[in-house]
Amino acid sequence: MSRFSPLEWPVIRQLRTGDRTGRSSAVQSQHTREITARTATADRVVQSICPYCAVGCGQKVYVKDEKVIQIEGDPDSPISRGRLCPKGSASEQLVNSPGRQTRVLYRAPGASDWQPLERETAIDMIADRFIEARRRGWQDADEQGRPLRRTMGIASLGGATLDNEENYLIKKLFTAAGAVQIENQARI
Amino acid sequence: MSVSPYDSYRPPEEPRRRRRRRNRPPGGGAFRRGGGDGSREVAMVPEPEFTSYYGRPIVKAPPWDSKIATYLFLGGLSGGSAILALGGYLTDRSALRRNGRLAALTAAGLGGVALVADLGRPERFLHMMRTFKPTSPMSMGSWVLATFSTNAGVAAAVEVDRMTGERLPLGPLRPVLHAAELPTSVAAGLLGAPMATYTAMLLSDTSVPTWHEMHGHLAFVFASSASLASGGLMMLTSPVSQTAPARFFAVAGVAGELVAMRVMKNAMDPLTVEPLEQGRPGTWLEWSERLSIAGGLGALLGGRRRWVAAASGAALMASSALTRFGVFWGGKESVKDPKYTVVPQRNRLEKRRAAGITDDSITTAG
Amino acid sequence: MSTDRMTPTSAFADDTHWEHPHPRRGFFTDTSICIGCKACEVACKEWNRNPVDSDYEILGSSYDNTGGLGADTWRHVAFIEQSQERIEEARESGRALVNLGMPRVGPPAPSPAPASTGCACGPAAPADDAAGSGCACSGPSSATTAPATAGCGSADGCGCSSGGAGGAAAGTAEGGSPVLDTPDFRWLMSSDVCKHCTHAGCLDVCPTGALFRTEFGTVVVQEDICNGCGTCVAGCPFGVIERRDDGLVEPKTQRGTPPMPDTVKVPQDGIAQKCTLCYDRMKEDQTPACAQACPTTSIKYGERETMLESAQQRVAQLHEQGRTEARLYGANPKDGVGGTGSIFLLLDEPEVYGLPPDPRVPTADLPRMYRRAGAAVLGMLALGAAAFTVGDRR
Amino acid sequence: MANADCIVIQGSNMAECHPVGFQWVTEAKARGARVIHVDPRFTRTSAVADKHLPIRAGSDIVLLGALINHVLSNDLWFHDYVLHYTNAATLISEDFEDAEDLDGLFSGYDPETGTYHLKSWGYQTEDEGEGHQADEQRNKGDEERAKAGGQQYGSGGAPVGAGKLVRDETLQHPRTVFQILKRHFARYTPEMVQETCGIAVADFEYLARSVTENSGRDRTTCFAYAVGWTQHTLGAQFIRTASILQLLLGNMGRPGGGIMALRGHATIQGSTDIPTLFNLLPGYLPMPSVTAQTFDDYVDGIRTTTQKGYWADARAYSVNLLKSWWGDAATAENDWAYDYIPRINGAHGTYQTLMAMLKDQVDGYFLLGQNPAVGSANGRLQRMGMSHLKWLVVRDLNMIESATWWKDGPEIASGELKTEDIDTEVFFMPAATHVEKSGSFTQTQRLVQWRHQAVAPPGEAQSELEFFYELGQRIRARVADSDDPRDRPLQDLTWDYPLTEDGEPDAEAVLAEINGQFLTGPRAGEPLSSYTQMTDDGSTAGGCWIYTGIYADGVNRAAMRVPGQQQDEIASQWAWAWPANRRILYNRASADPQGRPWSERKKLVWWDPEKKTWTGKDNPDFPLDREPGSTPDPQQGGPAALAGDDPFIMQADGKGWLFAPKGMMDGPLPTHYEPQESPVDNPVYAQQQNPARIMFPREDNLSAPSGDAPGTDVYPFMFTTYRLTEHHTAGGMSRWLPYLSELQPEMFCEISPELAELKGLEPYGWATIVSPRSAIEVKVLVTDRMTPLTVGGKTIHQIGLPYHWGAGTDAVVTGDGANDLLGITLDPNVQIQNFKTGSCDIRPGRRPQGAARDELVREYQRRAGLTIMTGMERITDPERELNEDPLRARDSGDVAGRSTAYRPGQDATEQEADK
Repeated sequence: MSRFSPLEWPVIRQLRTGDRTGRSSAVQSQHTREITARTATADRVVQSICPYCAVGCGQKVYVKDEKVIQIEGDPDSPISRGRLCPKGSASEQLVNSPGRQTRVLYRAPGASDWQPLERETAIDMIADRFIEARRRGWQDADEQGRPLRRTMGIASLGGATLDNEENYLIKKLFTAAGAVQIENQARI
Repeated sequence: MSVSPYDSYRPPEEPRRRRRRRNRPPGGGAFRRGGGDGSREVAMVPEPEFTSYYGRPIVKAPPWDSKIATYLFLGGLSGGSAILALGGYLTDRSALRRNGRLAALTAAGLGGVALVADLGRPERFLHMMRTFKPTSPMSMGSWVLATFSTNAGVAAAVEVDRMTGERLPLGPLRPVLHAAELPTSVAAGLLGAPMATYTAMLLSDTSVPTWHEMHGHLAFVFASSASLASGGLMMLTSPVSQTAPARFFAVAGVAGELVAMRVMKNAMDPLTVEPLEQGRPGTWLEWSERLSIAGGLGALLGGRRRWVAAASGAALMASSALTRFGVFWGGKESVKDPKYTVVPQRNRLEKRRAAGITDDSITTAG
Repeated sequence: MSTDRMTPTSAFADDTHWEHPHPRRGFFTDTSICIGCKACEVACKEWNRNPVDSDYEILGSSYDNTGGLGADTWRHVAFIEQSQERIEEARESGRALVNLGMPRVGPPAPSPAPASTGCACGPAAPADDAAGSGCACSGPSSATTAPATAGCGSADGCGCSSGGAGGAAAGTAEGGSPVLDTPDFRWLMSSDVCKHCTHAGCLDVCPTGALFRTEFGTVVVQEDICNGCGTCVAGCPFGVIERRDDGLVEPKTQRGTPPMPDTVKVPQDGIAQKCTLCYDRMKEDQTPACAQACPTTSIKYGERETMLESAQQRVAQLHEQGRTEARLYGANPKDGVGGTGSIFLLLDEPEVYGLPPDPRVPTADLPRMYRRAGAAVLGMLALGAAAFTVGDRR
Repeated sequence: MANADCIVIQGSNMAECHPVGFQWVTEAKARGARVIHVDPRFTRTSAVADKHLPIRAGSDIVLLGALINHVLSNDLWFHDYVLHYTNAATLISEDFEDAEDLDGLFSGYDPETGTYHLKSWGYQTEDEGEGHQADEQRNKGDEERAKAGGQQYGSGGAPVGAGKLVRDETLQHPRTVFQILKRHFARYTPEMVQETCGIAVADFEYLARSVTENSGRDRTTCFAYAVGWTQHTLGAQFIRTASILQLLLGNMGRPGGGIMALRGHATIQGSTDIPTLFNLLPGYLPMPSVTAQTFDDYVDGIRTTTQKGYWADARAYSVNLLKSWWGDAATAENDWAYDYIPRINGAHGTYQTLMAMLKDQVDGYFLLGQNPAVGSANGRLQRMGMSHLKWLVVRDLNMIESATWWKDGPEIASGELKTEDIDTEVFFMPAATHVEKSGSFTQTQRLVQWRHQAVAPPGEAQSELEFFYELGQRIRARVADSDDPRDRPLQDLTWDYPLTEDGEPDAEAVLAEINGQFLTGPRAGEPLSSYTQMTDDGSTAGGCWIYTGIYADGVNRAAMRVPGQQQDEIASQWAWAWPANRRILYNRASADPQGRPWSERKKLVWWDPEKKTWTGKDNPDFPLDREPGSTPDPQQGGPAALAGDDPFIMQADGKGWLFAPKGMMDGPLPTHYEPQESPVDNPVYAQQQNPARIMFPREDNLSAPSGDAPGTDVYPFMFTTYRLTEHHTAGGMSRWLPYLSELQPEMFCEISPELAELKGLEPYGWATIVSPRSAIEVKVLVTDRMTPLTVGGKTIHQIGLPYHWGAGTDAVVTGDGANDLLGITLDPNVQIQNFKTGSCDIRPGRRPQGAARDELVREYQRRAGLTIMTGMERITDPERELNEDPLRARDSGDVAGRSTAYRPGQDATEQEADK
């Protein structure tokens, strides 16, 4: 009602146009006329794959101002033909979830709560502990003297939601470090 | 639900954020309903059998509360008062005229405030004037209310000016205002009737089962109720010497309402009458009837005695308010149980099928 | 004021006036292939940024924990568990429908062509294809039994005449009898949505013009116009539209943590809300979010005429298989709301799904109300006149 | 799948867990296919299936075995297919004794270690004459492999003896696989199905009819399974049974046939191809064991040079991997840096690691997008294990229960643990979501699909790629100056990856390394385009041979996205499938022995006699120029040895295995055993449970007694755990999302009206479920979808429990975790735990809180008289089962693994020490 023009008053439009009962074009507001789908005004569309189950449904990720504004099924995918399950449909919320953590947190021994930590510091601390645990858990040979050259001080669990490339680096690094206790959801 | 011996050891739970979720009775499976929950008063009709979706309502009640019920009453009161004010004006009953005009404006004003306050977005109340929609009683009512209030306002302003000895700072407008007294009084009087009755359309042009079933007769009930309320108000406020027409108006209203209510209930699907006859709405309507008979008799027999007139007037106003509240809340009750939606619809469908009309069902085999 | 002007007649264009109207759009929700995954609910909420509609408690209605359609839930999946007895009844009531002189199909045809012929249609249909996949097969008998009143060109659209699908699923693949044994139990799932009625109660009673009929024949609330009077809520015969009474649109959590600062906030509290059939997407020629997501094409979207044809073919196919419980809801232009934009294929009586069995747009009775109200107005005025003439003498 | 004529979904709730995959079922059904769902519960899958058969959880082998019996005894098998494409005609060693003869055990069982000697299960070979096993040499690596589990063999299957195998094409010889199969499954009758599974004879006949009528030249039947099969102590054997049936019916390698695994994580396939698993290296190469001290030993353990098929080139694959990892430091002289790889000497799976944690043997633990406090069996033990760590790194999107157990876990509530006493340091590192990093996922049908990065991760979130790259940099920097030989592998590691504009390592460069490249020669630096280009002389390198070709010509094939609408149904231009972009494995079997399609309707690949090549809709999974009738000398080994009718090119004999001479740890043929906890005695054999299962007898991992043993009535009901459409595994990606949380907000159980009546449970009220491990509270859904079954004359009530909820405070919705109820018992082949069944009691009302909760559990344990020995017997009835000297094969040196499992006496004392 801010830019009120008498001619645009729907009552007048009712009389001017054929929409006498005021149930369609005569009552449409400027705002409504200008509605567009946010997918149509996105800066870019990126093709992706749903992160939930192993069907591998195609997703289209719409980005505006470097924010994900919509994720929906990719009709081009011969696997999913544009369809998504409820989880896949919720993946925009997964990305923009109100509960998502974006800070590195640290809990000291015996502490009752988290404290924030710089990411660089955290990785350094983890690297130090990695070296130390590797040393402490090192086994050169088994009881029969056969070489093992491994460490049992470090273990890892996870991977089925990670990328192949990530798993590759994880396996490569752990193996080179002599850590063997690496597992993922495939066995859970 | 607490059946474990350990339950008593549990600390009180943190209160979960509660959000009012309307229309959610405790459910238990898609049950076949065998009717009421047993606590109800005697049912008027044999309880129907049908399968509902977990007993959940099918239609939704409008998000209106007692403010709207109050408005129903005030609108009637206001419209009726305007008619009496016009009569008083034309027949030179100054107290009737004055009180009628003031009552018409005050009631319309308060009613308008109640209406706006009930909006989800009160700041957008002017949007009501955005369009003129004959299909929408709310739209038509808004136009009626707006025009009526304007006219009643002018008439009341003249009255106030007169009461204050023309001391209002009106300047050159005073002659204009006073010249407008006749046309605005007539307009307000004539619009008073639609003002009092359009709310019947507002209620019955809905899918609320009980309200919709009333659509043939509710206007008469509301018009009568408005008559007896405004008559009652005048009996209460004006000297008996001037209130003979008001008493007539009120007594006729009482008679009209008694008849209209009977006729209306008979015309409705029996099941949809049920919410009007049980629970609080039932009590209210019962008392409404008692009060209106008492008030009517009082007006008829003792209307010339001041205190009887005043008491009868008050009774009549209370009766009218109870009528509106009863009808309003009775309708709101009727959406809570899906049977009020389903059974009348099935009945009418069966009736049409029995009459050989089989091509207008929403459910088709192909 | 004649009925015709008060409420639109069967010709849809009657309550609309557009310079450039589009063919009417609609849904066909085939509940017989719904798997109850609720992708539609989530996709809808995500697209429209609707708030969560829940106290995070089990509602006590099988797997349904959102209860029903409302201001925040525009697609709702119903779950109904039924015993054998009830299935028999549904089959019987469906048969009764067939036997009425209504739009109908013939009795189950004897098993048609051998199943091995395969079916040429369906498989490659993309998700946004109006007809969807797999539903376009119908037996040879459907052409002759297409509904007479429904206005569908009965012969066209039946591109595929193989009955293989029907025969194989019903009895044995090799021409067995289509007589079905009734399962002990079934679990119905159905995704409900705004019906986008031909005669829309909400639209008719809206005083501000916030609700309007779009150029696509759908019914949409304009969020900048609605003042939340709530009349439409009572106007809807299906209980779809509702006033949103709380807050902004970002999904709530119980933890009270502030929402992500970048979440778009659209102040839509206090106004009426319902399915828009994704008006914004439709403008860009995109499929509505729910139909786009639906994994099994239980929700199909397209021009309403096409939807109607699909629906009729599908119900004919099911009837051929002996599944007489199948019926359409909203396909009949002569019903109380003039037919719906969203057509459903149901497997039991509508009220089982929480749908009204004989909905009627309230404004259908508006002429009568006007007449009665007019009489009451005149009566009241006459009474007033009498009061000051006759009544005065007393 | 859309091409199938009959689809049997068993052990999977496909419509719920894979709704989008289910569209193909819907489509097949619309085309006329029959869909049958076999599951303990009537689920959303059952709702749209043609028929639902309720089955007792864990009895699947009996049902499938009965189908096999039905097919064999009614001569319904696909003769041409079985004869040519399977090992039906092959003769088995005469030492072999079947479970039929030993009442539940196969020959070669060692009751002391609980493992089998595999020797007697071998093929009989011609050169060494009857009565001898094939090639002792090949068996050397078996011991460790047995310990590590059969999954090591991956897609390759196990090596079998080379040499000419003895076949009897008439299938009449009593020691042919066919006859053994016939005898083995004779016991599995429809009546046995009724007795064991609770499925009526008429229903079984319906299933049998549907499957057999829809198999053959013209028609195919497809089986779909998921964790309902794998998460059992018999998991791998369930799948084997279905494979046998599908081979007999000729449904393998053909359109609309096969056995479809439905997996629950985006790249759970990828994470075994390029494994984060203890026993595998990329490409299903086994992790070297302590016995394989030299590279030659290692390679010989994988293959024989004379075996048929592509595994024969395992040496080249291994060299390429080592070259990729250690580059120039890997030379022929140092065995390609083989010694840089640590050795395993047993199972080091997550549950063994857990036991090590509890003994304070593990200092540091990385949790990468995994929530074991909720998602792993015996949740309490998981949390207790973590409290023994020195440090824990949790990388996730949300503050999952595995990151907060030290402050809001159930053990804090019960007082078992006190926050201030827990010395574990916890690092929570926010992870990047799938749209915040580039990379590839491998979906369940081996299709590798690339995701492009859409936005940068918010705040301090980062991808695993970046994190591990940086961690690697810093670790390497810390050991850079070391002269300790143990640091050499880190020093020599190839760890230089180009960075993107944002400073993250370039995932595509990692993919290129996985794909491999020429190191020397004229094409040096060029990407490999096929694993056949890999050499064992160090001139090529490639990180995962099965993925070679994904980066052929320097093009990221995983990112190929020609819209599906513009392609045929195989859609080979969408992403890339390993191996060699092949969409249906073993598709040679879709043509008859002469190379013609079995039928027009089911045509996929065929031999083009004009052009002398294999061709078709899919990329043929066979040497392209191998004529159908050719019979090369098997001694050649490798792909060259494949005969024209050896479609199963990864198996050592080119045939589909009806009988598995190698590779399975618990029997060459599937055999029904009861689950670890069962209300009935095994109706089929005297042996109650899988004798080779892996157990962890501990005070905090007790088992309920089975069958008629005393105490069974304390835990009279069975529970089975499962997922819902609305949530994702342990909830880390769903319980934090309001839209998903509202759809299934509370932990519940599903029970039949009969059980509700029996126990006085109120619909939608609370109930407490007590198992020997824990007690949890749930809301009660009373539904006809749960049916009590009559098994062994008893009425068996099953309780369904979704497992998505966990106790914490951060998620939108929380609840008790179903996995807390489970004990840990593992399948010996793949070390996957039994998730699907357990014994419990159910009672009305909420559970007690705090210490009283443990007291309730202990009260039940006392009443049932549980000890750590309960249910831990390996041999149920030694007198009936071990009718001969059990150790007779012991001297052969061919011992199948000594697992970390329980051995009487020894671990019991360890157990004491633990307390």
